[in-house]
Amino acid sequence: MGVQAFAGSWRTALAVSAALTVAVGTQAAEFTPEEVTVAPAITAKNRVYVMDIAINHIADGKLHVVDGDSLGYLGVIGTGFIGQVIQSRDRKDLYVATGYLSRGQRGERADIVEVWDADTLQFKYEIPISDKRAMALNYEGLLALSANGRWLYVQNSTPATSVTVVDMQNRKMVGEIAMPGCWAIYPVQSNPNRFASLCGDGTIATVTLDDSGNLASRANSQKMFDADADAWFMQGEQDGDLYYFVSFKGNLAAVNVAGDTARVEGTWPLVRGADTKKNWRPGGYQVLAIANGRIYVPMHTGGTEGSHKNPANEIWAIDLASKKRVARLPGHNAVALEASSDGSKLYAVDVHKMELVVFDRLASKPRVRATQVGDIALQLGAN
Amino acid sequence: MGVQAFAGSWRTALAVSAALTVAVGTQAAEFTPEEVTVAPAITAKNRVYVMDIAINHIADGKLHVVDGDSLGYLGVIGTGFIGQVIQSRDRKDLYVATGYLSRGQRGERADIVEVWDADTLQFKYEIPISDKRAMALNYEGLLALSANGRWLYVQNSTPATSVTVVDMQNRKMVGEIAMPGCWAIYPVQSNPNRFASLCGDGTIATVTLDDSGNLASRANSQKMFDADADAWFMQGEQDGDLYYFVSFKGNLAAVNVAGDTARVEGTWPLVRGADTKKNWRPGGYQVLAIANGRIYVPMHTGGTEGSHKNPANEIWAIDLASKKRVARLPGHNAVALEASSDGSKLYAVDVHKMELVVFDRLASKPRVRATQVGDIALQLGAN
Amino acid sequence: MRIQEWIDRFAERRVRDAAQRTSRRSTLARLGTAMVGAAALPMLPFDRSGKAHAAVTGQDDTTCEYWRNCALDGFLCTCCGGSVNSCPPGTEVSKVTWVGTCASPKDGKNYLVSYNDCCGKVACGRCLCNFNERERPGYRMGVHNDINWCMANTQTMYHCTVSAIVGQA
Amino acid sequence: MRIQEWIDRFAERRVRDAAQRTSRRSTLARLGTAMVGAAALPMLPFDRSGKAHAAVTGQDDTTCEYWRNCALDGFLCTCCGGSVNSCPPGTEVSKVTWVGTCASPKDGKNYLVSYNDCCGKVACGRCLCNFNERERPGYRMGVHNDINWCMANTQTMYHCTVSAIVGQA
Repeated sequence: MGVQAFAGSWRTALAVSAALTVAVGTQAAEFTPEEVTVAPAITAKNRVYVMDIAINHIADGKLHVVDGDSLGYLGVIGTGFIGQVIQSRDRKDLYVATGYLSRGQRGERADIVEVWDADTLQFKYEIPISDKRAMALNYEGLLALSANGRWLYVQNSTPATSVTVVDMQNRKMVGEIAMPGCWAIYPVQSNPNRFASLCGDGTIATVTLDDSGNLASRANSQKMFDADADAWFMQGEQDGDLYYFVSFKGNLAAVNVAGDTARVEGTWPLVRGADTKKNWRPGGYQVLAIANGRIYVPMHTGGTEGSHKNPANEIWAIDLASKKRVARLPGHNAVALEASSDGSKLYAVDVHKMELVVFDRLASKPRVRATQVGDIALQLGAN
Repeated sequence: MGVQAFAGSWRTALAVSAALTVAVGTQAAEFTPEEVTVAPAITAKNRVYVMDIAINHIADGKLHVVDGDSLGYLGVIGTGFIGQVIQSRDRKDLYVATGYLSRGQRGERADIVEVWDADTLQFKYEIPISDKRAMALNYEGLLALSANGRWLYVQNSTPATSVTVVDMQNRKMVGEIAMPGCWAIYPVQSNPNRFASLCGDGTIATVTLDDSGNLASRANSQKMFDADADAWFMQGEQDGDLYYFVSFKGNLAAVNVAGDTARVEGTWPLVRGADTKKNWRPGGYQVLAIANGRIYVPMHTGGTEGSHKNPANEIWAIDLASKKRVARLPGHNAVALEASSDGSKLYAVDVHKMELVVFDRLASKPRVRATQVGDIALQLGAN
Repeated sequence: MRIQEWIDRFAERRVRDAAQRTSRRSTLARLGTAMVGAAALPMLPFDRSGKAHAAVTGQDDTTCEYWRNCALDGFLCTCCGGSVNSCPPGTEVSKVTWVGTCASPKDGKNYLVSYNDCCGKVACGRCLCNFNERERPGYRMGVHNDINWCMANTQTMYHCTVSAIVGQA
Repeated sequence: MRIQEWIDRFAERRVRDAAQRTSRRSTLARLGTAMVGAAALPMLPFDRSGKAHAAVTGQDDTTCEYWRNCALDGFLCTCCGGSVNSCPPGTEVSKVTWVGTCASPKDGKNYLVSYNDCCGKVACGRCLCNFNERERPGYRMGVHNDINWCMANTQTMYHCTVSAIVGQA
């Protein structure tokens, strides 16, 4: 090619910078120029991870990191084309399962798991995975980690459903488990090689891997719910080997997933007595959060078929021991709830204002603060 | 890898679709299902191309295509990471000069010229170009085409400035022309191997290529403007071998670029008499549009150093023959102006409402209509 | 055979379920509103003005309340250069779809609606709608709308969604 | 030699020009306002409420009116996890910059401000500002702000902009 340019490279540019500095130094010798640096690693104790699908620019999603105490914005990680995020077990890394097209809207698709440092927000490395990865809105159950942190499970859909197993110790994808008719991944706390999944026939599948990450066994529970009459939300809120699920009509279930097949340990309705008249129902995307023995649920009135993604008119707190409602918080149009790891705060997404809402001092009358963040956030995480 | 999935591929999915169609057909034999197709090629006579930098998702810019008559939305082309767009000379293709990073926010950079069909909005092919491509806001002069449609000129900045020459006949980049201190490309109508460029010392560079697209000669004009005292906006509005430029303080210049060196054919102030008291000045990004012998300029009051990107309080129409102002249109917060190719309409971007504003029937009292489009549009084109 | 098993579960159920539920349909209230424009807006069945509980019985196919949109989650192709059953220029039709069952305001009958995504172009960003009648989580994939249905195409980028009538329910 | 010629044009001029113009500076009105938030907002020196002509004399570095921002076009890093002279975590500092000359409200003196872009992360999308004092088109590249100054970095994605004091003018 007949390139006739002079060498306009970054070296030239650096030389320019140097020239500028010299000139400035000569002009004002008494002055000490500021240096431009990169901010140090994040040390905030309570961090909120706000997953932003950014649907108007769906190839360019973001994970916003916000200080749960000061509500200050701490940083961001781009999460690509409908990515999902989960923390490593030691909370030092963030795993992003996502994909990129070579030409933005077109071209070759590359699906990967990215590993980012949770404190410096620096990229560390990536692991190629199957491009069957489900490109779905942000839900916790679509990217899950075994209790020992070794197996990263990625939900697939082609639309046939399966789960990709990634070995995070050896940094490679090791297998794919067919999960016909089932969706989402619920790792078992007491067995790092086992996870559960909700199936459309109302059963729960329990899958056990061998130590290579391949399928060892699989069994389905008895029917637990009716996806037609009263479907379960797919969010399962974990408490050891228990997962709590809530149905569209507001029935809560505690499911033990430790054994070869899952079994229900108890169910009870959220809505009782006079409340039934106003048709209170749960609604949203991340509809359960446990803190200090209480489970929080975003509830709306006028519930009906199709209202299951409606934002909250109130957030209800249910005591898990007594199974009684113990608090009604203002709804703040919540569609996603998460508790801080120390249990002192409840985080919510106000989907009308697109604000992160923080409820402090949960026990007494809560102090509520909010900060605007992101385009469309439907999932929260807490460090 | 221990893949144990059944074959969940798109073939399966197609089979599902087939099964669904059969089932439906059996259920209701009298019913004819609708077929889902792709809309036919665009036939709208007057099309507006709205360049959207989408700065909050700057890797995901868009070219919106809007019907200038009905104001209906016709379609979109994604323009990647700070892309620039120009029409082919026959207006059948759209050339997009842009870049993509392999991992959205990081990874390998690939700069290309994409060719899209202007009627079907389908991608046709791409041509690799130098990654020195300037990643700048949308300005006409950053991507230009020779009068015969053969040479596509791409403005570079590293920040050293140069121009990449792409041979659109042979679909390859052929060279790079160093343009130190100069910016933007103004092709010469009467000489397809020649273009001009504005230089920071107030001169205009004239570059002539040989038939291979390499530099044949280069010459700079006498000083035409003072970039300190009264800089020229970089938009040059073309009228044959003439380009009109306007200065920050509102002085219009007609420059003939046909010869070995450019020469000014005339200058005159836009603001005269009583108007000078209110400090009317031009402002915006695409600040000149010619239609029916008139040149339109977005003007704001209270002009001062630094106000040169302010939106319009009024749009002034200047008769190019008499050099007199012949109309004052409402400003609509315009920062970009373009005329329809038939001269019957003036298009503007209202940057406060982010609307495309259409002024119909320019001669008499204009009918004004508007439609919301895009995130941040700073440049308009017309087919 | 596993593939056949899956087709059975998936395809037959979605038609059967849709048909079974239509009797309950007419008494249900419906939620949603149009969210036209380029600003980033939530993918939810309400606008920011507090308006809610609009019925999905409209006849203007460029609004969220258009009757066919009763289980549509996404950008309306009618606002993006397409039509109610055609994808905008330069995009391609998704090979797989989810389905809804919506009542026509004209004849009061229920129709099966196939929601095809249009694929291969940047997100349209206009007329974002979200209705969820009989929508279910991904364990009922055929009626799930929180996923990109361009997933089975070679070009997987999501652009907008059409709502074609494919049967009577 | 051409490289040297260009360095001369570019580097020396930007310092010289900036210094020459400071005497005119203090009498100039300044425009702009903070546009914080995630919604897509225009990169222009005014908000949508009609407010304009705010002076760039503020002392809150998380607002557009902060005095150092007199020629800044972009997202403030102070809103993105960084500070007035540090890039947010995980980004890198641009190797090249444009410059402004802004008057400090504290001592009334003029300072040369280096506007470094922070690079390698998605656009921050918060605190979009645009002031253009002594800004010029790309033929005066050293004072041009309509371009991505991550251009000379290996990682070219634009994230936000800092405003560091690098000299007295």
